Order: sequence, then C-alpha cells, then structure tokens
Amino acid sequence: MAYFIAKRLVQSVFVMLAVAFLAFSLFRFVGDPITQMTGVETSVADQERLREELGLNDSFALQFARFTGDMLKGDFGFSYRTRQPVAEMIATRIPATLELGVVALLISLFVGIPAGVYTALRPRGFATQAILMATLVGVSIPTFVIGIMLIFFFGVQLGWLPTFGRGGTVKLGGWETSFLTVDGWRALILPAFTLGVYQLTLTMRLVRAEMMEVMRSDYIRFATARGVPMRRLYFRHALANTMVPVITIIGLQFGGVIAFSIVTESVFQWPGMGLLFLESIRFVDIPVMGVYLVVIAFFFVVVNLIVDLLYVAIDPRLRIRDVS
Amino acid sequence: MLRVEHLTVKFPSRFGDVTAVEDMSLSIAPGEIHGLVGESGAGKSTVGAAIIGLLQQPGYIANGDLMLGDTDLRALDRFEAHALRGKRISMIFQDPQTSLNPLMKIEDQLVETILAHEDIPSNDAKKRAIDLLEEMGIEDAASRMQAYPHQFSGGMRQRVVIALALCTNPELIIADEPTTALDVAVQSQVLDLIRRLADIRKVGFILITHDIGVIAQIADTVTVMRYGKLIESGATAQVLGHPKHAYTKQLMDAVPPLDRKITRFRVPEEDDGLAASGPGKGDAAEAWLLEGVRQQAVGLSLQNITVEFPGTRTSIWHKPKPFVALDDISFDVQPGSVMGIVGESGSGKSTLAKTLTGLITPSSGGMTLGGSPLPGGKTRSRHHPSRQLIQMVFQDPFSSLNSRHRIGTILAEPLWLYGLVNDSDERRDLCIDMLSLVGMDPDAIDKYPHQFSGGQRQRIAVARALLARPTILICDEPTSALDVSIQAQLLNLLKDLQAAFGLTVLFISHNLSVVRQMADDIVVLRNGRIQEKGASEQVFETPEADYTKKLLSLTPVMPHDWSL
Amino acid sequence: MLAFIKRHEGLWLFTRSPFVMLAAIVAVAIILGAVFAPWIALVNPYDLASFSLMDGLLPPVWEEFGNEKFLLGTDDQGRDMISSILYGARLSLIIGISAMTIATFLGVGLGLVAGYFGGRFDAVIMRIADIQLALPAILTALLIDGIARGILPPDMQQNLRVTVLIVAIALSLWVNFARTARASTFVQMNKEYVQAAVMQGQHPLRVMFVHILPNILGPLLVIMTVDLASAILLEATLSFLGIGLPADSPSLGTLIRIGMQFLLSGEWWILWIPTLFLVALVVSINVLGDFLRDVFNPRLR
Amino acid sequence: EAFKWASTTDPQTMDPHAVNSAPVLSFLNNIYEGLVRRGRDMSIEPSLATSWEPLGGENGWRFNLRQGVTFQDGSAFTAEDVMFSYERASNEAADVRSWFAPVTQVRVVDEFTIDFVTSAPNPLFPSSIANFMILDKDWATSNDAALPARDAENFATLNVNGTGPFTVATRDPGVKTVLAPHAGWWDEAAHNVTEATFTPIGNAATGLAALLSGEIDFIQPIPLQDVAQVESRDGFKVLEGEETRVIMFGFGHEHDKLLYSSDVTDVNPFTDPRVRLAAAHAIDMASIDRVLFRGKIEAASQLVPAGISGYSEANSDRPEFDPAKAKALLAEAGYPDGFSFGLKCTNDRYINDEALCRAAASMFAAVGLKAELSTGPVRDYWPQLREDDFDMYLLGWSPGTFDMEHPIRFLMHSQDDERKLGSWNFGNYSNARVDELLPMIQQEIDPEARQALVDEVVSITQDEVAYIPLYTQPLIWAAKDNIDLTQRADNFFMLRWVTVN
Ligand SMILES: Nc1ncnc2c1ncn2[C@@H]1O[C@H](COP(=O)(O)OP(=O)(O)OP(=O)(O)O)[C@@H](O)[C@H]1O
Ligand SMILES: Nc1ncnc2c1ncn2[C@@H]1O[C@H](COP(=O)(O)OP(=O)(O)OP(=O)(O)O)[C@@H](O)[C@H]1O
Ligand SMILES: [Mg+2]
Ligand SMILES: [Mg+2]
Ligand code: NI
Repeated sequence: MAYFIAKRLVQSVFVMLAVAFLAFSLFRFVGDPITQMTGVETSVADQERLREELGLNDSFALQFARFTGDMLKGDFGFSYRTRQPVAEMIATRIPATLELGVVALLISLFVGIPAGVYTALRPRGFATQAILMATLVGVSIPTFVIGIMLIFFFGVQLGWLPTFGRGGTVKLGGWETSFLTVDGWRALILPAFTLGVYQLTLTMRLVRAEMMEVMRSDYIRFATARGVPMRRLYFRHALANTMVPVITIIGLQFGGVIAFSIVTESVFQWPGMGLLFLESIRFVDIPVMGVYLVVIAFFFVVVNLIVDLLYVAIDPRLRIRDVS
Repeated sequence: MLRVEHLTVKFPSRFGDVTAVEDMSLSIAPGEIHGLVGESGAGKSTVGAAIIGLLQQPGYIANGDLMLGDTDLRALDRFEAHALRGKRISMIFQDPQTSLNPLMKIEDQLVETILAHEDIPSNDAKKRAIDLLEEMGIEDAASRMQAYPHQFSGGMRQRVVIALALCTNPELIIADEPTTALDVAVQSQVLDLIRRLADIRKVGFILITHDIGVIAQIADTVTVMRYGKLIESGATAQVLGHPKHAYTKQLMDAVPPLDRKITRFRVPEEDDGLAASGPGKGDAAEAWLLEGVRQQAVGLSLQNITVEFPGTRTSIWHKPKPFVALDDISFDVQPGSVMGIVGESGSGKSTLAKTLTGLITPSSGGMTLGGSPLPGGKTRSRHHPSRQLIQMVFQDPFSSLNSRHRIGTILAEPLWLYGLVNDSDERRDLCIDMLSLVGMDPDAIDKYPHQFSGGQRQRIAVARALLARPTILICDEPTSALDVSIQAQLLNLLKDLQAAFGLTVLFISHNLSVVRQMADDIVVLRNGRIQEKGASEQVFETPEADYTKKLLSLTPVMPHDWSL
Repeated sequence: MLAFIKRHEGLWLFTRSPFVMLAAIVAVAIILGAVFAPWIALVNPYDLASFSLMDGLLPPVWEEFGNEKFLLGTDDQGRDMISSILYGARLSLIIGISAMTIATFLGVGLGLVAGYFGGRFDAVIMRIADIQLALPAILTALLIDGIARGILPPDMQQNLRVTVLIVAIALSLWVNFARTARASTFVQMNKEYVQAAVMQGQHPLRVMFVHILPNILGPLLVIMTVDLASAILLEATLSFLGIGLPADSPSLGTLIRIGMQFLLSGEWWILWIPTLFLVALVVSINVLGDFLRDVFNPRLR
Repeated sequence: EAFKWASTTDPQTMDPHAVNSAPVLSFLNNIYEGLVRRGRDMSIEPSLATSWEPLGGENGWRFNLRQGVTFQDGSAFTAEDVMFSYERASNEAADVRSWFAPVTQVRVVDEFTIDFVTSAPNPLFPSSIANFMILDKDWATSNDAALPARDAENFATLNVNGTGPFTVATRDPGVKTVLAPHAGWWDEAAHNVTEATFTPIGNAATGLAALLSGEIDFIQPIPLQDVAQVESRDGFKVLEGEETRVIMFGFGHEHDKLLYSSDVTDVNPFTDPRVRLAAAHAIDMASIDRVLFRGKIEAASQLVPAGISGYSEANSDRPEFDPAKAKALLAEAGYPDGFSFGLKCTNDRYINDEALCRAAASMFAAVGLKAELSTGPVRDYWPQLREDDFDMYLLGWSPGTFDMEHPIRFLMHSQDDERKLGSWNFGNYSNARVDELLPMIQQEIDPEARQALVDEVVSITQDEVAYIPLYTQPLIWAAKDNIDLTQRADNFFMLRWVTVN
C-alpha cells in the first residue's frame, strides 16, 4: 500500500510539473502584458524598459526556471493588474470557491445518491421516469441560464435569497467562511445549487447504473436468497459496493466542479478564484492565470490522492494482502 | 417436504413468451439430495429460482403449485416471501468468488443473516456462526471470521457460502452448480460436506449440475431435464444406471469414462442439426489439407522452459518476487501423436500453450519444432513459419471468434495471411468446404458467430485452425464450456481429423476422463511443475505420482456397471 | 418489416419507446434544418445585406406587432429568429460534431495503443491523460483560446475562431474516449479472438483496428453522443464567457449570450427561443445516448 | 445612512497616480481631491486651491491653496504635499504623467501658494488637472509609497489618505470596498451617507437583479434595454444623461490600399472624400437610435457633444441618411458596385458597440459598401489600431479637458510622435491647415476668436469627412427611488452628492 501511495505521489508531482509548464508556457502567448500594464500614453521606450525590468526579454527556459523556482519558494509573483502578490490574491479567494464547490458537491451527493438508489431500485416507477427526465433536462440547460433563472425567480420575484455575493462571512484564522452566518448560508444556496445541478445528475446516473449492475451481482442475489433485510441489502451491501466507481468519478469531477465554478461565480458575482481568473483573462494578468491553473491542478491531484486513500478505506482487498 | 407440480415458467420477450420450464414436477423429502441434470439452457436454474422466488425479471410463473410443507409459496406476498428466504429455503450459487460481499467481514455476513431471521442477542449469533464455521471444517473459526472473503481460498469460500445458507437452519437448500468452479479436490470436500449435512441435519438439497459424475456420486434421486421439460425422474441408480428415455441414454453415452479409453462416442447423427462429416462432404478441403510436403507430421519438444510473471509490487524498496508459472518444463511430443496435458486450475496449462504459440516469452529454456529451434515470445517474428504451423483452438467458444466478423471473414483470415490461397473466390469455396468437413452447413459462411451455439462455434474455431494448414494443433480446454453431448461430438471430430491428417495435437484439459479419451501421452502439471509424464494408458492404469493418484481418486465416477 | 425489426434488438426497443422516437425525430429535424439552412432560411445572418435594422425587435407572429414574415420574431439586428437559429444550430453542430470526431479519433487511437501495448506506452499515455484531466474542459478551452489569441494575427483569429473552438473542445473531450477505449481494449485483449489474431502473427494495427475496434464501438458510441451534447453546451458556455464565436456568425450559444441582454427587456423571444432549441437538441441527443447505453448494456434494462 | 452601490469594474488600485483609467479616477475622486474639482455641471470650481491666476511674466498658473485642510489621518495639507504629488504623478512610473507634459517647472512659493510653469501659454491647464489628486507627503514617504507601484504593490495600492469626503474603511479587491465619511473634511457635506459599500458586478443581468431585489441602492450603468423594466417597477428610477463621449468611425486615411478587401486591392477608396461621405450618408441614425438604443441617443455632428466648450454651433448638421445619395457618390468616385473592406470594432468597450457595428455593416452593405466586420475585446483592440491594422474602425472619444481642443489635439492633428500630437489619430488624417490651427487654438485667450478658429477646424474636418461622428453615448444609471444623486456627464459617480431618504 505504501508503494501504491508513493507511486501516486510521484505521478502527482509529475502532473503538477507538467501543468506548471503548460500554464507558464501557454500563457506566455496570451496578449502582451506590457500594453495592459501601461496606460495609453506610455512611450515605446518606457514599455521596453518595463519589459526588461520584468524579465520578459529573457529566454524561455530561464523564465520557466524562475517561475517554478519562485513557485516552490511560495513566491507566486505579482499581479500585472493590481500589483498585489498573486499568492495573497488567490489565497483570499480560495475559501469562497472551495466552500462553494464543497457545498455543491455535498448537494450533489446528498440528493444524487438517494435519487440514484431510488431510480435503480424502482426502474419502472413513475417517479423514476420523472426524475430521469428532469435530470436530463437539467444537464441540457447551460449552467449560466439556470443561474440567471434562479436569480430572477428566487432573488427578484420572490425576494427570498440574495442575488449575488457571499453575504456575511466570518474570518476563522486566515479562512473567510460563510458557514457560520445565516446570511452566508442564504447566499450559498443558489450558486451551490446551480453549480451542483450538473454534478448531481452525473452522480445520480452513475449511482443508478452502478447500483443496477451491483443488484444483479451474485453476492446480492445470494444475500437476497438468504433473506437479508431489504434495507440492509440496499444500503449496506449494494450501495457500499457502488461507492468505488462512484468515488472515482466524483474525484475526477471535483476538479471540474472547481473549474466550472468560473461560470457560476461570474453569474453570481461570487468572489472566488474563478471570478478572479475571468478578470485576469480580461486584463491578460498572466501571473494570476498561471497560478490559477496550477492551483486547480493541485486540487485535482490532492482530491485524487484522497480518493485513492478512500478506496483503501472502503475496499479491504486493497489493504495489505495477507495471503491465507 | 417440497412439492413442485406442473410448474411452468415463462419469459416474455419480443418474440412472445418464451417457456423456460414447462409442466415440471418434483418432490423432495428431508435429507434427500435431489439432482437436477440437463444440458445448458434446459431450465435447471429457472426451476431453482422459481422455488425460492427469485426469478429474473421479467420471468413469471405461469402455472403450477409450489408447496413447502404446508406453505403455498405462490400465495406469499413480497414481504412474506422475503422473510421465508433464508429462513426455510436457502440457495448456494456457482461461484464462491462472487457470492460473498467483498466489502464485508465473514462475521458480519453470517451474523446479519442469523439476526435477520431470529431475534437473539448478537453475541449468541456470533457464537452460532463460529460453531457453524467449525462444523464446515474451518479451523480457528473465531479469528478467521474477522477476515474478508478475498483472504480465503476458493474451497474455504464455498464452505462459508454453505455456512451462510445453513446458518438459519433452512429445510431446503438449492445448490446451483456449487462445485463447477472448483478443483476436483475441493469439489470432493464440498460434496462430502453436502452429503453429511443431508444425512445429519436432514436438510433437503436440490443439486443442480451438468456433471453427471457428481450426481452419480451423491444424489439420492435425480431429474433429467431438456428444453424445460422433465425427461426422466427417479432414484439415481435407476435413472442413470438403467435409463429408459432415449435422451438419458444419449446423455450417458456422451459421458467420457475415466476408467477406460473408448475409440468413439456414440452420437446420434441428426442431433442438433449438426450434421457429422459424412462421405462426400468436405473432400476438397480434405484434399487441400493433405496436399504438399508440409503435411509431414512434426514433433515438438520443450527443454527446461521456465515462465515467470512479475509479482505485484507492494513495497517501495523491494523488487517483487516473480511468480513462477512454469518451472523447468521439458517434454517431447512425438510427431503425429496426441499429447494430453492435465492439471488443476492455475497449474500453468494455458501458460504452456501460450508459450508455445509465442504469446508469452519464457524467461529461460528452449523449444524446438520438428528439430529446428523455435524462438519464444517477442523474439518470434510475425512472419516466422511456426505462426502458421502451430494453431490453437481456445477454451471459450464465445470469445474466440470475433463477434463483429462474419464466419467467412474469420475463416479466410489464415488463408490470405499466410498466402495459402490468393484468390478470394477460391478462398470462399475452400472455407465452405472446410465448414462441411467440420460438420457445418455451408450457409454458415455469411452468418455471424452469435448465430451459433457453443458447439457449432467450436467447430468453426477448429475449421479456422485447420485452414492455416497447421502441423501442430493446440487445444486448450476446447470442450470445457460445452455440454457433455456436444463435447462428445467435438471430441469425435477432433479424433477423426487427427487421424486423417496426422496432426500433432497438444490437448489441454482439467478433465481427466476427457484427456484419457484423447491422448497418447500425458503430462500432469501442478503449480507449474511436471508431476508425471508418460504414455497415457500407463499413467491412468498405474499412476506413479501421489498427485496423479489423488486426482484420479477424487474425480467423481459413475459406478462401473452403469455405463452402457 | 416487423420480423426484421424483431430480429434487431435495438430497432425493436426503439419502436417500443415513444419517447426515444420523439427525441430522434427532434434531433433529426434540427439536424436537417441545420444542414439545409441555406435553402430554408429566410435571411442569411452572415449576409449583412439580407436583413435590415428596421425590422429589429419584432415579436413572434402571435404577439401584438408580430409580422408574418418573421414567424418567431427578429432580434436587435433585424435578423429573423428562425434563420438565426437554423444557422446557429448549423454552427453548433459543426463545432460539436467536429470536436467530437477529433476527440474520438485522438482518444480512441491513443486508448487502443495504450490498451494494446500496455507497459510504457500505457503509462505515458495515461499520464498525459492525467494532465489533461487536471485541466478541466472549460480551462482547456480558455487556454487554447488564449494561445490562439496570442500566436495568431488578429485577422486570422477571426477566421480561425471556429477551428480554435473545435480544437479546444476536442482536447477537453478526448480523455474520456481514451480511458474508455483503453479499458475496453484491456478487456478485449484477454478475449481469445484477439489472442488468436496475435498468435497468427497479424499486424498490431490490424489487430487493433480490424479486430478490437469493432468490438469496443458500443461504449464509444454512447460516449460520442454524450460528448456531442456536452460539446454543444461547452461551446455555449464559452460564448457566455465571451470567448466563443462573434455575434455575426452566431452559434446557438452565441444567440443565447446575445439573448441574455434581453432577459428583462420584454423581448423574451430573443433569449428563450434559441435556449429552447438548444435544450431540445441537447436533450434529444442525450435521450438517444441513454437509449444506446441501454441497448449496449442490456443488464441495465 | 448606509448606501450600497455597484458598477461593472473594480478600481484596480487605490493609488491615484498609478493608473489613468476611468473606474479608478472616478472612484478615487471620492477619497482624494485635486487643486480644482468639477461641479455637478462639469464646471471647474475651487477645491484644494481656493483660487488661481496666470503667472505674470511667464507662462503658467499660480494656485492659492486652501488653509486648514487636513488629510484623513489628521496631518495638515500644505504646498509641500502638492509639490510632492506633482513629482510623484509626473514620475515615469506614473501612468498620469502626460497631464504634466506642458509643465516645465513647479515652485513652492510659500506654505499655501504654488506655481506651475508651462512651456507655452496654457489657458486650459487648470481644468486639465481636475483629476490630479493630492496625497500626503509624509504618509507616502514613511510608508514606502513615494512612487506609484509598477510591478509590485506598495502601501498606496491598498490604503488611502486623501483630503476628500470619504475614506476607505475596508477593502477586499475585486469583492467589496467600504467607504466611511471623513469627519474632518473641509467642505460642508451635502450627503447623508454614513457608510458606503461598493461591489463590482461584472454580469449586467446579475447587477440588475441585485438592484431589483433591493440588495443595492444604485447601479452604474445598466443596459439600455432594461430601462423600461426598471422604470416600470415601483420604487426604482432610471437616470438618463449624455456622456461626453462621441462614438465615431475612423478611416485609414494614409493607407495606399485596403487591407481586407476581396475586390479592390490596389487602391484605398477611402482616400477619396466622396467615398467617406457616401459611408456617412449610408448610416441610418434614426433606426440605430430606435432599435439599438431605444431612443436614448443624440446624433453627433462633430467630435464633441453640444455643451462642451468649443462646440461648433455653426457646424451642427450631420450628413443625413440617404442611401441613394450614397450610391451616387460611390458611382461618382468610380465604385458603382461598391467594394469590400475591413471594419474593426470592439465588443466590450462602448455601449452596444458590437451591435452597432453589425447594424452599420448591414447599412453599409445596403449601399454596396461590403464591410468585413471583425470584433474583439478592447484588450486586443488598441494594439491593432496602433499597428494600422484596419480599413475602417470604431472609436469613442471623451474630451478629457471638456474642450474641443482635446479631440483636435488627439484625433485631428497629424501624427507627431515627438510632440505627442495626433497620438490617437490612428488613420493619420492630415490637413496642414488643421495642424496650423491647433497651436493657435491652444494659445488663444479670447473666447470668440478662439471659437472662430475651432469652427474652422470643424468645418474642414466635416467637409473632408475626417471621421463619421455618430452619436453621443448615453449614460444610464438606475437607483432606488429614495436615493438622490447627481449624474455627471463624465460618468463619474460622486458620493458627496448622495442623499438617502
Ligand atoms: N432472464 C431471462 N430472460 C429471458 N429468458 C431467460 C432468462 N433466464 C433464463 N431464460 C431462458 O430460460 C431457459 C432456461 O434457462 P436456465 O438458466 O434455467 O438454464 P440452465 O439449465 O440453468 O442452464 P445452464 O446449465 O446453462 O445454467 C433458457 O432457454 C433461457 O433462454
Ligand atoms: N499474465 C499473467 N500475469 C500474472 N500471472 C499470470 C498471468 N497469466 C497467468 N498467470 C498465473 O499463472 C498461473 C497459471 O495460469 P494458467 O492460466 O496457465 O493456468 P491453467 O492451468 O490454464 O488454469 P485454468 O484451468 O484455470 O485455465 C496462475 O496462477 C495464474 O494466476
Ligand atoms: Mg443454470
Ligand atoms: Mg487455462
Ligand atoms: Ni466440468
């Protein structure tokens, strides 16, 4: 098992490096930061001097080495636009995005899994057909349309929920959380739901498919044949066995949730990383964009490591094999 | 105790209702082991499933009575039926590997089953589970119970499965092919256990199997089924020893005897529409096969072949120990003879076949084909002549033919690949003729594999192998997926072809009786090592190695006087 | 006919599910409309001379001030909604189908190679897939767009927008194909027909493409439909984020983005009609995908 | 009263000299003050300077500073702070240094008097430095913010210390900025705001939803098409006005051939004034106004709207919509079937810019001018214009000094890199007489004589169709009914005029 984890770690480092390289090299081509940094009346000579100062005239390899080296030291450079340290900018935005992503994920799990189980167990029921249809429509409407519709319905027409932002937040150490205020929770509902809808339907369909598959497996048939109570059969036996593939997919998707929060954040003016990223694109703020990519990749890698550990926790076959 | 009368089970399908079981009746007394035999698709499992109320959707019981003691099983609602399952009727499935929930400890599975039916403290349930496991012959049950299923061997798992079926003291256990996935050694243990339980606990068993030997060994009564209908039923000795019905007789004829070698199986000509190769059919193909110097029989020899597989890595620092699948194997196959290779599952039989065909690279040792060295694995080029000379018939007729290609395409492949016939019309004619030679209709050429039964597909596989004009034919368990009657036909075919073309054959099987019918010489493998080798009859009559003796003694056989 | 249908399970199931049939009809209708847009459409949204601002903001014909020349109304440019939607669907489908096709070829090719050769090939390809996975679809698309913007001269950017979008979306989709193809190939590799072909000494490419590929098409086909749907949606999302297509060559996504401006202004048709179309198209494709999944995996029925 | 408002972009810095962009200057005008400031009607009025007069004997201006003014941290305001701010703002690290291009020397005369010496007579100088904001010398130097931040942030990027009516209470860049009134402000507060919260909301629909749901009190701007919706709701109002920004099309005057034509590739038809006039006659301003702008724009005849000083009343007609005449002119110029050319536009810079260009392209097409439209975000746009990569382009111009001289200097004078003239005259329209007139206008003190000079320029450029001025961009803000505020023509939002009822 140690080997298994070690191998994953090495792979993760490799992925991180590759993403760092991509992030760096690709963004080098996006527009010219100098024209963005300087005003309309800065002379060409001034621009050239600035270019030199920022090391933009150095060789590609040198710039990349500097980029990774700095990054390892925790120095992510300065935003071209606001001139703040990127690390700080991103760090203050991470809680918002993570909380949104996590709540979206939880919504998708807490709704998706029961719905998946239900629809798998009653494949022919009316409710099942209705749920399946609704989710189908759910994945077919673009997220941003859903978001705007929710805003206008719950925010403007009914006036129940806030239309933008995070509401009240509380600082816990360096972490700004909206979990501790009623206001914060109210503000979370719409964006988290918007972000979670897609994920929810994915989870539901996946659980359903896996569950139907598992329900036909020999051990479920055997458990039925020996009269294990239905509830236990569904949840202890069947559901547990669907979890391994489900966790994999959810792990893979979490990176996607974080990335897709770009859309949700822009619709709800949610002050997270995605919004920052969009703004950075608008202003060709290369350092922020690069670091954002690396952070996303980092999330992906971490989540996948967690998923691997979860496997081991769930599936005894992956623990150290003591051959009998 | 259990009475089934006029049971009819139907499965609705797009072609209308399919009757899987029709007008089936049987009854079982406490302590009776009732064998249910018949070829694949006969409806055996469906009967079992109908009794326990677990028919696969959308199957339904169309007619008949099911009485367990005084309980009318058909009158129960969903919840009552579920409460009854496990409590009064239990079931054992074929594959112990998949019958247990891999994520739960053995203990939890046992305890939950007991608690599901009895309102007792969980400590008592646990104690009962321990006792039961010990009764099943699992030592140190209290601590072994903490293990997960994957930590048990196949035989132990099947014991756990039986313990699970028994832990609520049911009156009836339906065992659907409980030993098919097991080695003979484990099989005999499990069968002993079942016999013991029937005798001591007076549990009634329905034992579903396609292995007549097993039935002969332990069943008190037997029912023979075919096409969903009851053919013959009665005491085992009576039904199998003195079959009245023609089908039962056929079935008995097709069972290969372990104790002697017969030249041919008696197979009725018209059976299953598989016309046996009659005179006049396939002449052209036969002539084509016999043509040319290539048809000189060629021998094969292996010198000190060792095959290792990389072990699974578990540590960061230590290189894993390789798994030795074949250890220092040497033997010679005489030109034109049949070499039988036997051994239990995992003994390395298939590995040996794959090494010969170049799919696996041996880590040491050498091979020769007709005197010239035969490079192994990756070192054998795609154009090496042995690619053509050595052909293989695989075990699984369902996966050995590409289901997306027409039979014609599959058969013609070796012809153009080796440049044997360059004209496509000629190829087609030859393929058609070859189909006749293996006893198939010519119109099969434009069909797809899924349109054929297992036996037919195996014939096609044989035809494909022959169309490469091989001198060596490797058969890796060619009949293990087939019913005995079809097995008999295929074995006859192989015997005829071998005799006609002087092929050198490597015949692999875990079934000693089958190998005895086919082989001139024999090699007994175990854990990748040769236990014994020699002339076939000699090995069967006077086995030397203990292992061979054990295998022979454990293989279920029919009493001598039954076989006709 | 009935016998023929009965013989083919897929067809049989199809005739038995009215919902799937409806989806197929909708999808086919939209696709035909898109293909024949130049012949059906009243105006050509690419041809600036064919419409006039004076016709702008006309509501659908059943509303007050509706004009029967423009059945579903006009947008703020005076373009007939039906025509815009037909051309928009055309572009969306071109992008979706091209992206999906590229992704299929790339992914299936790599997946087959990884599954067939295993070992180092597999490791390298799967690591690349990991990296791709670490950059979710939307980021990949933003990235590719960024590069294109950076390295192409501005006038070429305009002409290559569609290509850039296709490449961006394709790159974000191929992993799915590669993983599925690889996993299925692994399964097939253990099937005896593959071993038979390898043993006979057939060329690896032949084994991969002639033998294995047809056998793994089922799951791939399902992914193809699902990915076609997500490609169309992704394009719409990118348009929303402002890096999709320019407004003068509108896709359905662009039409929706433009329509968003009229969310509250009373001209509901400019937003909701294209949205409805997009949803209908995507739902239909998804329904067909689900259906295919059922056909290929009878165990789930 | 607490007041919440939103706009599309967040000011990227709190440093008044680091970035010369409208969102930053508008926002910081609530916090920092200059020597002069603009009133509700854009007129120049005293601020930190109580009065100013031309220097005797040399070119330049003397400013008499207000006494008793304190910064938000309590320190006193003196001429040293002005001197320091001048040095800081004219440093090469500052983005606003061009404001001081005419200045040759600045002298502190005494604690409350300071002289700005210019190289030539410069009557407009005081009004050109309304956005030149003064910060405290001691505060800046002791916090290492003596120069505007360039590549890394410094103290002044996030913190403020001005003399203005408001100060920053908390700032979360890109998310939220809270302002609090400056208790020691020298002027009398006309507002009743006790706390003002600013949130940038990039998505127009979200912003509008926030207003309608009551979460914010005011938003600037809202999309034109939503005006009716807001007005129809109880409790909300729309403020409409005209910005000083005139939207226009420009031509590649100096190109010898078209870059993006598929038929005419050897010459540049736009060098012929008749072709340019034809293009002007092809534009149907009435339809544009009605459909795209819902009747909220004023057609423009010159590069500044009416009301700006120097506006030429004598030349207030624009070419009417007349496709027939346009076709005739094209035929006369030798293009009876028209020709194709490239039209460049932004899609995120001006209100409805992309829609406008599409409509215009369609109108051009109607007379045979087949425009190959290419639109893109503004971040790519200026470089393209600088590289002369266009046949025709869209431009909006707001006279920073609120005087006609500004567009003449930037858009009509021939390009002259050395003297920084014509720097936004991308197509390099060039007329010797216009070049000659500019310095005269700049130095003419007598208003009437000056107006005559300006009229001449306008008349020349109209005759030659140097640009096609289209309309003045509308300003549309929306607020709750209970908010009183002033909409100033430069689109700056001043908290000091807000009252919450
Ligand atoms: N779920 C089902 N749907 C439709 N038909 C079925 C189903 N299950 C079984 N059948 C049909 O019922 C018949 C009997 O099947 P059954 O599984 O009982 O045979 P069996 O004797 O157990 O065969 P085997 O030895 O292969 O297990 C077969 O012809 C099969 O086609
Ligand atoms: N590719 C492989 N990698 C690792 N181990 C393998 C591989 N192939 C086979 N083995 C192992 O080698 C041993 C011999 O396998 P082989 O398939 O030759 O057995 P067999 O005698 O054919 O058994 P069966 O009767 O079940 O077909 C088994 O323990 C198997 O687990
Ligand atoms: Mg069965
Ligand atoms: Mg084997
Ligand atoms: Ni067997």
